[in-house]
Amino acid sequence: MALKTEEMVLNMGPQHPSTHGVLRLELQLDGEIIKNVVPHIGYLHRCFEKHAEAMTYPQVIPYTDRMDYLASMYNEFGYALAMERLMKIEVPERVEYIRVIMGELQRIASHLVALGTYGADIGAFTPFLFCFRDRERILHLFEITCGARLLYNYIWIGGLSHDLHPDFIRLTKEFIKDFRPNVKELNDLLSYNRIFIERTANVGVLPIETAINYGVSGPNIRASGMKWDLRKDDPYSVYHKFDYEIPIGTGEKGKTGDCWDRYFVRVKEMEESLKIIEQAIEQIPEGDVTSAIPKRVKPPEGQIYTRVENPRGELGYFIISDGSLNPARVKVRAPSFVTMQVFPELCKGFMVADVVAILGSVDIVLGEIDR
Amino acid sequence: MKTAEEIFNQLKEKFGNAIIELKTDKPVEPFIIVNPLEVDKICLFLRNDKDLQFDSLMNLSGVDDANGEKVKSSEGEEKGLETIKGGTLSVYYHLDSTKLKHKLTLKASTNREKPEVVTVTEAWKGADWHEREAYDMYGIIFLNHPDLRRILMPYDWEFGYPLRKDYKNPEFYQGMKVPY
Amino acid sequence: MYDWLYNLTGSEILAMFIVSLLPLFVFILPFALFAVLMERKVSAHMQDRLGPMRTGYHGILQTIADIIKLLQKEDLVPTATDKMLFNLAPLLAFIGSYAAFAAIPFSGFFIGTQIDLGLIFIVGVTGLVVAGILMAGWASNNKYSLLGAMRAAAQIISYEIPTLLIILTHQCLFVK
Amino acid sequence: MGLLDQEFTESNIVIAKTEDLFNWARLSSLWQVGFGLACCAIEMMATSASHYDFDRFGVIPRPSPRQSDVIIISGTVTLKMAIRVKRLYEQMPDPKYVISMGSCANCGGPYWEHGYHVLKGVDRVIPVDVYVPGCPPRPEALLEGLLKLQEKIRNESIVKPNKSGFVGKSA
Repeated sequence: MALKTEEMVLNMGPQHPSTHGVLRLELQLDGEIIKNVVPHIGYLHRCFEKHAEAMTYPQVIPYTDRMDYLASMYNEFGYALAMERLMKIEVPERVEYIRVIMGELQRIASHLVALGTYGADIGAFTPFLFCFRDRERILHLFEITCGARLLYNYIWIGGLSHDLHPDFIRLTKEFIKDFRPNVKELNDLLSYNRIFIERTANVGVLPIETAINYGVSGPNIRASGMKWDLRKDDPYSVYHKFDYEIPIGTGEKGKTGDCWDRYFVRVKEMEESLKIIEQAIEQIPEGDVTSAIPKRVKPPEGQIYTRVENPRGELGYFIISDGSLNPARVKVRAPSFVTMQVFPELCKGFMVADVVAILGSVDIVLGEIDR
Repeated sequence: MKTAEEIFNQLKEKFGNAIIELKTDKPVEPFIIVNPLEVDKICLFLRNDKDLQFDSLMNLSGVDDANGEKVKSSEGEEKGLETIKGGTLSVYYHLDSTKLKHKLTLKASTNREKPEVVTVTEAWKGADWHEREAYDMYGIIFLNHPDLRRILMPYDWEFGYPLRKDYKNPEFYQGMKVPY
Repeated sequence: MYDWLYNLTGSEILAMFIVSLLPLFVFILPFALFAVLMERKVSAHMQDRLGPMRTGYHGILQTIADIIKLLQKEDLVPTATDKMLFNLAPLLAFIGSYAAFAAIPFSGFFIGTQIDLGLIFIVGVTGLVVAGILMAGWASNNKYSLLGAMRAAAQIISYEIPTLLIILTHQCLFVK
Repeated sequence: MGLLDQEFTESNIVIAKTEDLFNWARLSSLWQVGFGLACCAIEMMATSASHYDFDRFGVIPRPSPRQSDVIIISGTVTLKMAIRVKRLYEQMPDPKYVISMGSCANCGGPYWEHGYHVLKGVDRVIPVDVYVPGCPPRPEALLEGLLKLQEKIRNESIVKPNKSGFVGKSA
């Protein structure tokens, strides 16, 4: 008589050391193999869209910061870009350069958190602290410019709140000089570590067709081998003035599109961002950053959808204005929301411990998923 | 690389009256108004057609157009509660073709009392959660959707749909005071 | 040691009692205190930070503070658990690890038991720890602890087999 | 005065009453539940990283509430999450403390007016010992909050069982 076995449903609850925030995963287990994962989200739903309809246009910017709190500079960048296209505002050249510098610094800081917590999820606790030590230097750069460490309200519609700090350029150059050997140190410590490769190679492979069908974007789709980066494919701001490559997953340690590839694409992206910042610092023009900021933001009636390359993927703003001071509707297309949708596809057939590895590799932020 | 007019004409002679009109008056992006009960066939065609190839759904958002007339309810303890009668709730689809590099926006609007739109999940599986969120926030029912239930709000939230313009906060939820 | 204590105290039971407690209080507990503190301080310095600094000079009394705090903690026994097994499990885990010291000589003439099957005794007794862990997982009547206990037991057993092989080779080579 | 006298005037361990000993032990090894909600959790992680080390005060993040003494509510408590936060608080063994970090946990923060899904302050669900203002509070502010909590524990007394947190205006 065959042994009667039954599926066990296990809750990887809203409080779990490695769910990167408040996400509940309902794992349907057969022994230790995962049959299916049902994500439950909404534990951090902070009603951003309701606030956006109640606030005036410039007041919405601090709320965009709090959506993806690891890359808030880029959230503001997307929102300001959408508004400037809607109101046809011409932004001075210096503002564009500063926005690119700040955006790329924020990309490095966000990737550092992603890689650090990913190492901690797999069990290596020391890289987490090395990554945070480098991130503190970037936060110091942000702090001397706009006064805040994490949520800045720095990029306004039509310009910036403050100009760069006098010795911002010197400190950034020092940071770049010190940071390059640290990336190599992180590689030796974690990327080529035997146990790390064992845990992440050939785990959670994301094929390209499912990725496109689900609308995945950012490092996750580049790791699957598709060269898709909005900075090059849907250019905005002054990104066309710099030369940098788009790193894609090559399946060095296992199949392309596995956890190791997603991790390693982020490491290479940090180096590319360093290149962009270096070139941007050389070519930065002079000018007044607050000249094009309109006194009263009152866009014409209409709608616009704009997307930017957030460190996590394609961040889209769909703004409908009915000609009044408050937006009629602001819908945000969050990259982590879409990545979380494809997550059950990645986990089928793997062990419980691999769910932690896959969740760390797709790098989601709950503030952005639940908005 | 096709513009919105060419796509509109191509869709018009293929689907006839399911495609209602092309709006280009308001700034920035033109959009095509489609019949909400035939959106799935249109989207499948848009995805599979050789020279359109809209293979990725960028964004699907529910919108409360709030174009009904405002009615002040005067009876009982809900005095002065402003509800909107009539008017439409609409769903915007932003499509993008990664291969041919062109974009398209569709709009499907349904009436406010019984909002029903057909689901497009078999064209793009990515639409599943977006539609659940539109249902959760606006109450738009997506016909033959795999599992249509609330996604962001608690599953037992029976105080209506929060993002509608005439939404009212409940006083208590499971023993916790909601308003400030 | 034993006869010196016997002359001192005059009664066999008291002397035997003190002899069996000596290794615990002289070596094992102080070493545990020291090891935990060292692990926290050294791993902190490895991670470019300072580790406990506020208790005593440079955090020396940190483990003592931890222990006194843990003594004050409430002993939570969930209602749906099998009480007897739940309380027995940690005991078994401690017995398993502490009984192994009986067969280890602390000095030329000071040893717990003079049995010549010492090695097998040690390996056998440490097997109790696995039983303790599984008992804890099963007694708390909870999916997560059951899964956790099974994975912990699997890990311990998978390490035990290589250690046994090493002990076996060691025995075959060096037995006189 | 001599080294020895100076040594004794401070209330060090030798002459302190047992109460001070227990309080000193309890306050110098506060184990925190490794549990973060939103942006404040990132600042809490930065506090436990090497630049502003939490471990200097004996605070280690513990994965489960069963082994921890202080729970730092770092982030926005939504209605859906409030039920879980309450259960987490109840699962912690007894001498337990709560630090409410960030204005979202204190009073709903920037979401107080239109946040239909946000709980306006975690003290509506669990008793809070120390409120840390800021959005997000700087790591130094969180450290100062921890020192405030340590001060509070230092003055606690075993004799009369002090309710370890005042019950806020609960619903």
